[in-house]
Amino acid sequence: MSTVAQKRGFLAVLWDYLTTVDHKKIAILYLISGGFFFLVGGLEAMFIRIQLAVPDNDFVSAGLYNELLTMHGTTMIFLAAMPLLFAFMNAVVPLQIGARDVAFPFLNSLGFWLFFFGGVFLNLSWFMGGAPDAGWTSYASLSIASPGHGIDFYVLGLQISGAGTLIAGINFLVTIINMRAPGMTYMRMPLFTWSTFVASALILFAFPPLTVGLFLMLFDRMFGANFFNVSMGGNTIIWEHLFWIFGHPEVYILILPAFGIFSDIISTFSKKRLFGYAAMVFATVLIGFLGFMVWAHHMFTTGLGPTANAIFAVATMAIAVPTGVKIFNWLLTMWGGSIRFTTPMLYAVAFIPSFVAGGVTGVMLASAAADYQYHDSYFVVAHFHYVIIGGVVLGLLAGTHFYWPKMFGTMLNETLGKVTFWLFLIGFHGTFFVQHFLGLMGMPRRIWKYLPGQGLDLFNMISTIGAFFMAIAVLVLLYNIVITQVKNVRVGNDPWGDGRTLEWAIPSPPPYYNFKQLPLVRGLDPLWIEKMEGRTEMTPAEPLGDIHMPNNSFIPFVMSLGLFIAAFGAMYQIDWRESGGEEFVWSLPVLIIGMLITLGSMAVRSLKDDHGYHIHKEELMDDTDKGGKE
Amino acid sequence: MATHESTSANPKVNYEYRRRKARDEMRMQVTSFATMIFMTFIAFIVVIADFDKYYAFPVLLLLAGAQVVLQLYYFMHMSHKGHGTAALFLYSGALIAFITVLTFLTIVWW
Amino acid sequence: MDDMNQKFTSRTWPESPEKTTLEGKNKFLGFWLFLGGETVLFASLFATYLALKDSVPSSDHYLAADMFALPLVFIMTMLLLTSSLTSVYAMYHMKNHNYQKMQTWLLLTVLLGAAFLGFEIYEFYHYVHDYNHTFTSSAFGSAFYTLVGFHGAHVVVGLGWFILLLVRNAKRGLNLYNAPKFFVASLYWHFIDVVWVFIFTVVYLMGMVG
Amino acid sequence: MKNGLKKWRFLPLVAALAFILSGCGEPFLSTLQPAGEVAQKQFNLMMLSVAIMVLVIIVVAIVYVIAITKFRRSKLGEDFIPKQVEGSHRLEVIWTVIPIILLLILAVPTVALTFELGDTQGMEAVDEEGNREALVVDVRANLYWWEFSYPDQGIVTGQELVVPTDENVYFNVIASDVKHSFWIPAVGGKIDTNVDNMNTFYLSFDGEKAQDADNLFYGKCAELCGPSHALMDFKVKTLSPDEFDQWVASMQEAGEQEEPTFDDETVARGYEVYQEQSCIGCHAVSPTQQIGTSQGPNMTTFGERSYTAGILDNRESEEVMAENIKNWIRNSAELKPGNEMPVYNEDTLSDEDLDALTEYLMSLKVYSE
Ligand code: HEA
Ligand code: HEA
Ligand code: HEC
Ligand code: CUA
Ligand SMILES: [Cu+2]
Repeated sequence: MSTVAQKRGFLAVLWDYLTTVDHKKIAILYLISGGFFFLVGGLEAMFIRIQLAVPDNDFVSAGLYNELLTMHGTTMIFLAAMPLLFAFMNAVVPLQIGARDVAFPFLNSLGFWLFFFGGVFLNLSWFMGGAPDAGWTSYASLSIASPGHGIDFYVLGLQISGAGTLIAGINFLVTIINMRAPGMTYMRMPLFTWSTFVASALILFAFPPLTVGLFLMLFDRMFGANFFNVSMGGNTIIWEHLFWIFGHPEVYILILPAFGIFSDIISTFSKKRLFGYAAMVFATVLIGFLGFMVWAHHMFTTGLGPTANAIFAVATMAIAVPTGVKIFNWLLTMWGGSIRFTTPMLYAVAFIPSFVAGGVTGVMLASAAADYQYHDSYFVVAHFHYVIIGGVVLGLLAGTHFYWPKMFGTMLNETLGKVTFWLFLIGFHGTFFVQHFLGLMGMPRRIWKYLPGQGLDLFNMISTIGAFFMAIAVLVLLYNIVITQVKNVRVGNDPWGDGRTLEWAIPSPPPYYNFKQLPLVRGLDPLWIEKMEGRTEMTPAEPLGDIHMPNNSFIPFVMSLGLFIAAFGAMYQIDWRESGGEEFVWSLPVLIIGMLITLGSMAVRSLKDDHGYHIHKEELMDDTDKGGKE
Repeated sequence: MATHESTSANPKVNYEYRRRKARDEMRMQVTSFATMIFMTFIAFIVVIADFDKYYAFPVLLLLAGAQVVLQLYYFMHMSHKGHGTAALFLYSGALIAFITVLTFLTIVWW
Repeated sequence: MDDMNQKFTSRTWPESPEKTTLEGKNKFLGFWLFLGGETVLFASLFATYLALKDSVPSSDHYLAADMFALPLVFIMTMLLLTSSLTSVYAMYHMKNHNYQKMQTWLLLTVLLGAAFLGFEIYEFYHYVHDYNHTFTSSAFGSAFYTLVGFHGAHVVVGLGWFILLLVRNAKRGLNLYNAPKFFVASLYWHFIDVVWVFIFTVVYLMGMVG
Repeated sequence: MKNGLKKWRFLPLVAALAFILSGCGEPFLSTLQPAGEVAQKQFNLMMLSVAIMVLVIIVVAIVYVIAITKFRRSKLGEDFIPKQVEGSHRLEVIWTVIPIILLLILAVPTVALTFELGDTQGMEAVDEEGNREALVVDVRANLYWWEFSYPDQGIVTGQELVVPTDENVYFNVIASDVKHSFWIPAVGGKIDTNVDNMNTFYLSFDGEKAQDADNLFYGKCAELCGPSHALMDFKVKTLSPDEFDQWVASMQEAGEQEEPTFDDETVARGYEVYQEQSCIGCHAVSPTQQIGTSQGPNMTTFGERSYTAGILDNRESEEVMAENIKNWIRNSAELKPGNEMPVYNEDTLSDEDLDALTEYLMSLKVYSE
């Protein structure tokens, strides 16, 4: 790894990215692949909306529709929203706490490649005999009955990418606990770091139940187990519980980091310290905690009985309180501030009412007896798109514009940014507001078509038109990205001028070692403190010294590739056994080879010492502000 | 970044003390091992003696809980300082574990 | 880098070698967090087992109380508990910078673990052959073998881990690079024991009671 | 919702909302036009919650609008440095306590109604002779069709549920293959039909409101169950209690009939085809068949069906109905992808036979003439 920036060939760059362990490059990998999957999921959503634009439509077939809807949900949640959040966590959190890297750079890379190969595997189902079609929740009776390999793709793909997510979660936790710069106490951490911390803790505890659930389904479908086979004593409700014990915390895994992004943006562009910082932190932790106590609100109609329903209903409602605390603290942060409506701030400002609308419908859903009506209707679809798009996606779009300069050293065009914003906002409300009414008017969700004469036609049409607005908005954003990178106008440390936290104290993008000298943190919003005292940079906490850096490694890629290969073997050994050993004879060898690749690369990793390398003091002294051009 | 967190300015003075402390601790470990074996015996005896399940279940669970505490605090050194975060996360996990098991015993039926 | 391979004597050896370097500290904490996650993983398996215990398609299937072999389980428990103690001894010697003794105790741990595994395999064989209780014969069977088997797989991983560490470091002696690795592996081993405590209590003992 | 004391403040708002929303949707389908006690109570709860939510939104909106209009940098100037306030204890308390109160106002009726709707004790009540007092219907969901059985009456119907108005009807629901969910939006919330076990709940059908819906409510499957989940509709026919008793009587009578006799030749031929093509193997024409033993909907009352296969509207005229039946028999695979009935094309079933079969099916009536 050279410290001198130079023009490198495409292959060299590619190799660099395939082997990188630098959190800033991994962030870019997450951003690109998450963004790609967002487009794929969005395209699937467009097919859904086109099919539902008019009654009795035959744009797609029934089976294809179910595949689209399943893949839309699964892709958006696991392969788009979460990785995009990871992109910003990777890009920003180490900088915000004044760290040179994450705790486990190697595992960071492994986490990414596992996610990536899991996602590719899942999406290959489209070309290999059909995608999963039992909904993103994949309820056991239907998913066990589903023919073909669709569900197998779901199970194996999520298993692989889920492992990556778990690794990423642990990595962030340790990073935040152990790698903070001198003076960066817990109660001085920016809210995005805090929410990353809590979301990572949720990942740590929520993904194991999903792993177990997926294993049970894998064993049932691939190895003849009977967990969900009622005639053999199985029980399908187990899947529902395991899925939702994971599934509910999952939605907070999505929303908390978005809350964090908004907290930082709102305080930045209001030129004001976050109102009620301590309460915000406490609320974040409390939401995380309560998130584990409420999962059965997705199962009110399963027949758990009134006692369970009542308990879970009340527990669910409780989450409105800490969330409300956050909403009001944001409002009060703006109150008395000096608000500048940059594109990120526009998203933040639009987020507040949009999310409140989605949140309050959540509380309505929590009212168990009334949920008997809402459940599995478009009311629920409206609720969760309001919180997910009004919260998470607006957060991601805000983050994209806000952190773009820090990640790439260029500034997205503000005018185009605002065009994207308005188109998207209008489209979003247009699409999903009417869906509340569709649900109440008796339209179940996950329906391939509806017949005319049920009073559902008009609102569905409106909804589809709204979706097109969103699609155009996304295209404008893509255009914006392209022209920005082509023009390539470089920016300095603090391009927004209002930066308050550590990431804005170093070049954009930061040099690969981040901080030449670890900064001394003297309070919340450390850069702001320095600015108020007339400085533009942080005071260092240590003398200039050697910096220890990890080596790049290709092993994470190979390790994940091995699992990817093995997954094919695991899947086709079903056919091999069904054909009595006649066909698919390659399946078992492929399974074994894949596992050997993975285990082999693990062995290489543990047998070969990797102590990293040092950047010497002298080099650093020469390297004054060259980092920006890496 | 392999910075040393030197435990003492003068390792030689410290050395004897540390050795002794480690030995004492090892003795504790053996004691807790003996306790664990003893508790395992009781647990098996409770079952062989065929006690009523309303009596046996709480006793068995209590014994298991006690064993786990010994494992965690002595064998896994959770009693040492610097384990606060570890303990926090382990107990959070245990809480979620408890709720999971509880629900599966109550609202997964038939 | 140089720190990493620095030679120590038992006198210069730090008190908590597993947490002396930042790498070690990270590894140590990361691993504890991982164990927090594992707790939930096993809880999900236990919960599933409890929900499906004795859930069989017809009355000609054996139930838990009909077949569990307590003497076997007792021996297995003793083996695993003892292996926990031997690994504590190993860590005791690790902290005293006595590499040879550490190796010996770890080897003992591996042997005890392997013996445990042997008995477990025999036990499964016994249930399959004498009671027709298989992975696919009923939901009860699936849940039983999955829970106990997951634990067994952890034992296998633990053994492989110890062996790999022992082989790799056979001639190197202790340093700050490998000390955390040994320490973390032994934490893992204790955790396996913790899980087993619940397995013998909840699955076998409570299963026999009814 | 018996919390009159707490409710009164919201009453005007609730009433206004209810008025606006009840304009939405069709009376036979919409939850916003409740046609039964259960749906009505749920509707009231919904309106209470909407009122609370609107209140919350209004409060947020007021603070929000003031904040983003008053504190713009373009108004305050670039150099203005806002006071870096840390927070306010009093405000924190206010916005913690008020939401808690609002949630309690919602939680209490929620819990009460959850228990009320979960109470199916009424199912067990018996009169002096040990006969059950309430009507119980066993519902069995099958891939894309519904079977309804009246265990105490000993009769079965397919696709169309017939119920008396203005009394509680208790349901035992279960699924044969994969999980479905039983939902009659205008009459009350849904309950899942699990494969593992029986779920129970009750509904009641309001006689007056039913008239607005032509005495025919739409029922839906509300759980993804495969390609034709969207089309797994059923219909609910409401009768007054007296009519219902007559209906039961005629069904029971129909069950006692031996070999049918036919005046019409075509119908007689249709009957033969029905046997030859072994339609009878999947579709019984006796109403006393046991639930869960048949592979297709029971046909005893087919001539009275308002819809064919739950999706093709027969109500316009006899001709339309005949068309629907033929369409179904020829194209069932396209009409409901993935459904279990074989397709009968010209090779397996001639046009004449199809005509006869249709005549026969349309003649299957027990209650109306
Ligand atoms: C980012 C994702 C996200 C978020 C943040 C939420 C947040 C919430 N959700 Fe949502 N939810 C989903 C994603 C999300 N949800 C998804 C994807 C599904 C469907 C899954 C599927 O079936 O496919 C779902 C489904 C779902 C259901 C099941 C519905 C059903 O299937 O029948 C329920 C039921 O209780 C529910 C409730 C809630 C509640 C109470 C909140 C709360 O956290 C909201 C709290 C916020 C507020 C309340 C607003 C701000 C508060 C104030 C201004 C204070 C004052 C407010 C009051 C006094 C009310 N959600
Ligand atoms: C992060 C989560 C997320 C996001 C962002 C979205 C975004 C969108 N969703 Fe989402 N949706 C879910 C999560 C999400 N959804 C989930 C979990 C379900 C439940 C699934 C289930 O029931 O199992 C669901 C279900 C669901 C349904 C219900 C389907 C049904 O029940 O039958 C509908 C219907 O309108 C819908 C619509 C949309 C639309 C229009 C968008 C839009 O916002 C999308 C906007 C984006 C674009 C429009 C991209 C545009 C880009 C291009 C056009 C360029 C393409 C170019 C290339 C590929 C090169 N979604
Ligand atoms: C293998 C079993 C099978 C056979 C044989 C079969 N059907 Fe069906 N039939 C079904 C099933 C299952 C349905 C329900 C389809 C659905 O709605 O998903 C059905 C539905 C119908 C319906 C609509 C029912 C309603 O209640 O609205 C008609 C009419 C019908 N079948 C007629 C026939 C005729 C006529 C024949 C013989 C020529 C026949 N079926 C043979 C299984 C069968
Ligand atoms: Cu049956 Cu959906
Ligand atoms: Cu939820």
